[in-house]
Amino acid sequence: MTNHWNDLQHTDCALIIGANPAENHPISFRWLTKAKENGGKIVSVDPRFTRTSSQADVYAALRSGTDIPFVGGMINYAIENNLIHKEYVAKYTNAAFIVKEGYDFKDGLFSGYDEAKRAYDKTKWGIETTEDGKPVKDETLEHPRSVFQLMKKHYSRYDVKTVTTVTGTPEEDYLKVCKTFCETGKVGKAGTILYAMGTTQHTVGSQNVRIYAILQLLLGNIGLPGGGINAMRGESNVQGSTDFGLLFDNLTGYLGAPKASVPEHATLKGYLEKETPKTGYWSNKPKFVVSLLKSWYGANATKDNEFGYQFLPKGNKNYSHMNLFNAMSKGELDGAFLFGTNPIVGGPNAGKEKEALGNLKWMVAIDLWETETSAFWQKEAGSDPSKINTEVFLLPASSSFEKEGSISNSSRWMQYRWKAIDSRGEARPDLDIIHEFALKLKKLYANSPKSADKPFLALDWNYGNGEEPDIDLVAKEINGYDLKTGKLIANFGALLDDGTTSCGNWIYSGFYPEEGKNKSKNRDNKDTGGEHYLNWSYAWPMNRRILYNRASADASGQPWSKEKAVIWWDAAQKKWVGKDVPDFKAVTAPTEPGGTGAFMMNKDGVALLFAPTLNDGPFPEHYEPYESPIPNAFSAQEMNPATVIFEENFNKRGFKVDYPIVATTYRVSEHWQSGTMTRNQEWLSELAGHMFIEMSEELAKEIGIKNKDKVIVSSARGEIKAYAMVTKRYKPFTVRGKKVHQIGMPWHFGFKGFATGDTANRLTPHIGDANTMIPEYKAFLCNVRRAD
Amino acid sequence: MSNQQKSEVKVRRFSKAFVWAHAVNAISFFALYITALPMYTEFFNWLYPVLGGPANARLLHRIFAVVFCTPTFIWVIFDFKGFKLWMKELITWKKRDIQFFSEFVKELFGLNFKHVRQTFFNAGEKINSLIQIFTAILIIGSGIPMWFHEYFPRAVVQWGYFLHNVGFGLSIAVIVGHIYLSVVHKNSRPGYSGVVTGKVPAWWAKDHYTEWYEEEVKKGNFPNLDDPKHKKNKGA
Amino acid sequence: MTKYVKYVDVTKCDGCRACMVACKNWNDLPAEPTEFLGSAQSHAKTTADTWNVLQYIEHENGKGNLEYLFRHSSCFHCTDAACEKVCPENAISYTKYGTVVIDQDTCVGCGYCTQNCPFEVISLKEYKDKNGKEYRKAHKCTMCTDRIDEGLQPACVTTCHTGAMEFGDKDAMIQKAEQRVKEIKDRYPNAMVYNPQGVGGTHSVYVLAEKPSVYGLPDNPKVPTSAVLWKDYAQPIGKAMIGATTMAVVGAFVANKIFSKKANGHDEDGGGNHE
Amino acid sequence: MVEMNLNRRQFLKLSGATAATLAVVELGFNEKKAYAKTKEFKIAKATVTPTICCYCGVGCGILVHTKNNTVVYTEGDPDSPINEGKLCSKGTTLRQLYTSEKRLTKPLYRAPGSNKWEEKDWEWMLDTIAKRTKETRDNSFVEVENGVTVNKTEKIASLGGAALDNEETYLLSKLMRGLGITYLEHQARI
Repeated sequence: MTNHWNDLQHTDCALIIGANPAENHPISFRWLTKAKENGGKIVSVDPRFTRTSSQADVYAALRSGTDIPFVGGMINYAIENNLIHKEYVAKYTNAAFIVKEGYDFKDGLFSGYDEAKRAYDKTKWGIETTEDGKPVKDETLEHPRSVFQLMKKHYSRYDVKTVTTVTGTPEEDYLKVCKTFCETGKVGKAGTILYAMGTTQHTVGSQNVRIYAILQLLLGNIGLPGGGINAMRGESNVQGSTDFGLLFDNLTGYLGAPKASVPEHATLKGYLEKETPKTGYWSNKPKFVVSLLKSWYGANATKDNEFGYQFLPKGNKNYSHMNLFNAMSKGELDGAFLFGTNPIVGGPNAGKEKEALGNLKWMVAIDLWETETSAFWQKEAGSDPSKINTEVFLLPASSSFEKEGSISNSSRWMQYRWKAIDSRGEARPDLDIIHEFALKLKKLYANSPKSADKPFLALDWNYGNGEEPDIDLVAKEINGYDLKTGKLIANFGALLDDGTTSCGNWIYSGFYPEEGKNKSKNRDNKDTGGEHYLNWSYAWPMNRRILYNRASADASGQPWSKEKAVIWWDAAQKKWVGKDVPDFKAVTAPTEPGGTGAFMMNKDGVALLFAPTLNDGPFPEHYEPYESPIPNAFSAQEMNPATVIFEENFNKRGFKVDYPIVATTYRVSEHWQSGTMTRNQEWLSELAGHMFIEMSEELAKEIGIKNKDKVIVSSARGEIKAYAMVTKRYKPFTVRGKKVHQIGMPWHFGFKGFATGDTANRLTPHIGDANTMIPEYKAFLCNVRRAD
Repeated sequence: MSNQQKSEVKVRRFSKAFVWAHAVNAISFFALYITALPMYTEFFNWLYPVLGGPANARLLHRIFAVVFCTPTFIWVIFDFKGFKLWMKELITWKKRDIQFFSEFVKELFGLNFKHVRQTFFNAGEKINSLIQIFTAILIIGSGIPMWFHEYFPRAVVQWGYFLHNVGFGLSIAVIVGHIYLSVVHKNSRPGYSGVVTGKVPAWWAKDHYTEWYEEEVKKGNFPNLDDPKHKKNKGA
Repeated sequence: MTKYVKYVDVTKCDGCRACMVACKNWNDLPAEPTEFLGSAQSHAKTTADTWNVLQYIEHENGKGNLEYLFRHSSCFHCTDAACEKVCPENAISYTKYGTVVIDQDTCVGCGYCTQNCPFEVISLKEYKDKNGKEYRKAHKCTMCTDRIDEGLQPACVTTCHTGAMEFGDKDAMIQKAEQRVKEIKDRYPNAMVYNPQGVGGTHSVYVLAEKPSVYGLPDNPKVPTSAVLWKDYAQPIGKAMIGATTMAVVGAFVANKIFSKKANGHDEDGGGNHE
Repeated sequence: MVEMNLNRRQFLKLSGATAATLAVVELGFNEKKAYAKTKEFKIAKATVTPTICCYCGVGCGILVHTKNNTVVYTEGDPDSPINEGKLCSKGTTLRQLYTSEKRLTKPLYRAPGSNKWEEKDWEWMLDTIAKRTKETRDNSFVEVENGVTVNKTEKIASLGGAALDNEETYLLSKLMRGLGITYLEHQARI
């Protein structure tokens, strides 16, 4: 989230798309309800009329997988009706940049496409630069090769008619959405876009988010209170765990993991040169990388050994979730650790993922419960135990209040949890488990002369002498030290690339600036202005609550409007002041070079309308899902041309003839993710105890199903049984003149716990976004019949 | 003037079946009464522990409720004739029945009265029977939806409570009188043996149910008390 | 003593059901097996172990637009409570706050309250004592009277995040409800305050988006006439009748003694001068 | 830890009393024990500890009331500006995370081909896991690939961690990368 939960109350219009916060992030509705009381509007866009829709002023249905046409049409509407915030666009985005000749877009393909590789040559999407490397600009936005003109042209194809025939949205509803939301383009108004997995879990997931961002930038909504683009995180610390590098491609703090496939990465020097931009805040990257290496390898990280850079593993491919299971199914993996995760309920094509687990020699599951995954070898799972040779270790873990530590919410607020009670039974905190496991390994490897063991032996592991690690030492290591003085470092601004500072995660640096001052423990809830509560917890980076808040002021440093003021330049004090920590160098005057670079993390200090960095094109373009009931109306490219397609046997593809119904998955309020945490509790199981399929009355009638009947839903991957929930809240779509039905189902269920049911992910495909490889759970084809 | 002398001759007034039916009716009624009493008025809450707690009281009440439904069947099955006679009597009303009441009040309070000629049942008993039949129907009829409320509309159940209560109030009032007359009041006391053994003193039967008695005499079933050999102490 | 009202604005409710579990959590109520009801709703109505149930209603309004309506349903805490009236044990009583509570020690599980509540919110639960003997108790929402005693609001209100529920001074809450109905009339033309006078007003006052019948609520609930006749007439009259008959019998007994003395020498059998 | 205690004391001062004081202000009265009660007030004498909800990313504050070594109640933390004492259904039931009979209380081991779990002690479990890890790592470790130092093993995967604390994710990331593991993923991807 660029903004934060409390800030939602300041919005003039919240566009909720690809999310259902009333059900999945209920407390957000405390602030959205406040926004409504303040006169704000809520717009809900969803294939299904949800509880969020019930609270909305405007509701519009769209067929799953059509966000880009929907929002692309809004961009076109805003431009055509002159509703954009032109000055903001000209100053704070790359709209004025001139795209190099050679960029082209034809019939769904951008220039530089290599069909064999299913990949683009992104250099074909370059920006014209001056001799000193600065981008060439036309702030009138008139240049035909300016980003703005190219974008305008690109989205001129997304007219209301075409859009609504693709999305299936009634035109009247669509125009209401356009009108209501685009009003926030006015100065003094701010609109926010709230999204979640309904947006990202598509083959075009990243571009879905991109197109929201483009709309928000055009309307001048980023950096403002009540504005921004806000991804609502589904897990309590999925923000933190991502920040801390639990994805194959990122070390902590979004520092890219070195790759064997990039020749420059062979050395630290090469890696830093390749990955560090000349301008923008990321130009400080070497300081962060070296400080991280110092945290990890301590005294073993020296200037002479590239600060231990070579100890880091270098991969040569994409190791993301689906690839991981694909490799597992081929028997390429021997062991696996699962920390509180349940992929055979939560993973795509879960039936295949379950089978893949049987190829492991050993598996360690650390959890509060016996999950479907840790029990994959049991009869209940449909397995024959005698044929599965996987050794399974199941370790009981403590719950969140049986231990202490911090987590980071969607707003990036790092909040501390104190220990309320000793762990249940023999359960232990994950921290203790990881620590003791590390110590045991250290012992096993101790004094090994093998060079292969050197990287592990070099790993600095000093968290106290007891079996239980001293969590405070971990926290301090994350914040970082000035190694010359041994004192905690004030913040990442003080980090250096010469090995004299350490920092476990640079974006968090500053939360523990001196002994005894762990700011994640801050509990002063007085409003410090603008409902930002700066003394409650700590928000990375630098305790900032609204990212890009420099953009809330105009180029001269004054707020665009009084109503939406956040920070401003105080000429007398010669610094930026206001209600939030400035997302800017506090003393850089607007008139100084870079004084208007509101998006300082980016190379040129501007936000990217045209993003030559993504794998599937600089502008979001509509492609149909992997499984779609209808040909693409915008081009001859049916699906995202840059998406990796897995081999057929692991991932069968379904077609309209056999599977004419669009399906999507979602969550219910009472269950959480794969359901292990909630289906093992009686009260929540009581509230939502049954797996169901939601369908329209029209579809039910067509296939002869009554409410509460048992039905079988099948896809090319498998089939499941569930209750039919026949509802008025689903309506068939008219797409390109044809009736298209959609159904929806929760994906929480499995065979363990109090509330059990079939697993929706047995139906979902192993196909993902072209950039992130997030699976396309939200739009696939299926069929429904009565279960007899 | 001793009763002993009077009781010498006994005649059969009720069949065994009736005696049983009456006993079952009486016992179950009182059992029902006692098991419900603590709910009817808090004054009797001390009965709960006696009855083994509310749940037990409820259980007993239900057992006796079933028992309470049986007397009619006992009578009908084992003494249909008697039952038929009763039914017939209940629908036969004559002038003398009305006369009965004015005399009855006098009798009740021990004043001078004269016996009005009555058939097998006197008018008082007939009224008693009628009210008891009525209240039994009321109580049973309302008790069923109270017990099996899940099969009845709520309104029926709700009215059931009311009717059960009304039936109960009425019946207890009548029964208090009935018992008084049968076991306490000196004039009717002699007839008490009728519901225990089925037999009553002949002289008493003759006084109270003259018409019936004479008919039985005619049939040759009963001794003629006016016959001198029987007339010993009678008269003033 | 100030009376309190739980104000429920269903138009602000987003159906999260925190109220349902907050109730269970505070009152230590166990979960019960639930059947699939064809909607998100978990229980058809309140039960002895589930004192409030969130209703989910799909309703097409007059304009043919779909409304997805929610309602937190639980005890209304009537000013004239049928349950209180019919309870034979006086186990149900009004507190000084206006709430209606069942004293679990006194309750005998007769079920009269469950059958007479116009809102059908009371239920019996069967228990087994340590000897394995079964017994029953009637249960319903207590409005967390134990919490009110300590200066806390009911658990359901405390947890409600949208402000759909508030707890406070009766008059203020009723006023708030009336004001709120005015505000939402545009969106919900049938909106109304539900504070039925047939039961003397309630201590859970609702702002409804639609007519009561849409929520399965009675338009004009009242203490059942049968209960009034029963408790206000039949029972007192019945008691009086028992009294009267008993008095008559006692009178008769005494009179007999007196008259039999006076008439000493007379034929005890009464007038022998018959015929 | 002194600091934690300080913190907790501060918390109690700020909000332990709060629940009561707040409500008193709201209701306008503070009649203590107006009438005799048969039961002790449920959360009387309980220890109150603030935590953050373990479910979605909103980050609501929750108070955990513990007494007699169990969790007797959980409710929204009125001090948290995020939720101001309010919670959804999941947050409200946090208590059952502790009390659920389904909680794992002992380490369990399933031998190859077996159809059942066996209880094992921690020591054995961690020792065995460490052994397996070493074996697999040692058998599969690649130091150099095409002339580039890569120091990796592609035979071990680590999945999950979105529900762990920051400190835990940090150590997990550090340990797994320290071992050379490249298949390192968690729920953010799915």
